[in-house]
Amino acid sequence: MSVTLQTAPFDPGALLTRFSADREETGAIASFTGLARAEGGQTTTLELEAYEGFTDLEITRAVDAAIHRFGLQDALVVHRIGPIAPGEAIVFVACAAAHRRAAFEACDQLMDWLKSRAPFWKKEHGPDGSRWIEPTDRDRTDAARWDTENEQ
Amino acid sequence: MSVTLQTAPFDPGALLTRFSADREETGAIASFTGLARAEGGQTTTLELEAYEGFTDLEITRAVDAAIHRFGLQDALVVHRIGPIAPGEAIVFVACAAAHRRAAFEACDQLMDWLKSRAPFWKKEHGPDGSRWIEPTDRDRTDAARWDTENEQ
Amino acid sequence: MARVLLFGRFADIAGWREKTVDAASLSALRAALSVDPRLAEALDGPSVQVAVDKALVRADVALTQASEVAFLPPMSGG
Amino acid sequence: MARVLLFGRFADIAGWREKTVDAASLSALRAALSVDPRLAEALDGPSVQVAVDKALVRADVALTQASEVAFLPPMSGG
Repeated sequence: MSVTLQTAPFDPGALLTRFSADREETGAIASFTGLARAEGGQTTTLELEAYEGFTDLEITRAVDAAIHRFGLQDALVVHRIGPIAPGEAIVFVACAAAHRRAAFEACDQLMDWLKSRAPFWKKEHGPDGSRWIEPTDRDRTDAARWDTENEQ
Repeated sequence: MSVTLQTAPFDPGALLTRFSADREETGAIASFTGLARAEGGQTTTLELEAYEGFTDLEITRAVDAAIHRFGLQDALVVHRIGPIAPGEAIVFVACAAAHRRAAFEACDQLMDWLKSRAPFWKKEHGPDGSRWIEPTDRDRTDAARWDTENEQ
Repeated sequence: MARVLLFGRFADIAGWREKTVDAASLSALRAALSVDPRLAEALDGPSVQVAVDKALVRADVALTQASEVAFLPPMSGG
Repeated sequence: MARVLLFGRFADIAGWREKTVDAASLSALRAALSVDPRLAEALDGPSVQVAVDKALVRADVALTQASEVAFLPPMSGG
């Protein structure tokens, strides 16, 4: 299991190559790559702020919980912080399991959590100025799909 | 959109690198990599047979349908045929969309279709001999989740 | 005369994967193939599909010399 | 004396991201920060979370010289 916050751009394919190597009993790897959209020129830069030592720990807890909940063999999260240009990867999540249902559901649940509850603060810079972004209602209802009575 | 059947091994990461390049308005890429499992030594080789000119056309139709159903920007399927060793990739599916829900659902649906309804014939070779594989009940019920009254 | 293709376990049962058979229709072709009773029984099984010129057919169809007939056992999925 | 960290729009409002403030408790720290009324109002807003030494706190807590207090606006997600 690995969680990384980094300011440098990354290639999601290179991460998937390493994550999928030497797996004799993994039947399924689901991955998700989130890219910064240009929004037709409305977003020139996305800027992500994290609280180092806190944000990474919260993500690690969420990944640990997903590993246990879905019975994953392994999981990887890489998340950019700092300024991000359109077309660049913001986040990469990969989940390895024996069978595909667990891998898909874990990846989907982790992304919903990351998009709505992970401690990041996100600013969009565009030709009309800058604004802080909050999760959309859709992000919140997507994340709530995974809530159970046993969890907060 | 691209559908490929090939006997040569492939690196899913290299496919994801190419698929995710130069996308200024794609917010989300969901991918799935299916790997051959060793099953603790019970499977030494997986052998996949396709009907060329038929299997690839059926997959192309399924991908086209997913593009329209989920509003994808792009999709890619690469599928191995012939003998496959444990740990090697059997299938790679990637779906690009503006938002993550569409990308995840399309990738999930395409995999369910590929695992239960795509025209492949699959033989497992192991120390105890060879046997032909058919979709599991779980594969069939997973695929049926996506059936609608408007489709067959 | 049609080119006949067998897939999956049908090829194992018959001992061949491809053969040219003299038959003017799909039903005549099935009759010709029934010289091998194990193959004939397998081809009559449930969930077996038949493609003529790469399109699935459910009824009897006429065959020409250029026809390609494929017998497809229940699909394994990928 | 606690090290205070502001994140997201709180840093924009205050004009600083990090500052050392003399306060023996979280409530005393909030009182000290209220010299900037716009910041004080923002820190009192809904969904604001406070972490002391990287753990979220909901009640008042004592602070030491080594304490790190972070004010976290509603999270954006990644």
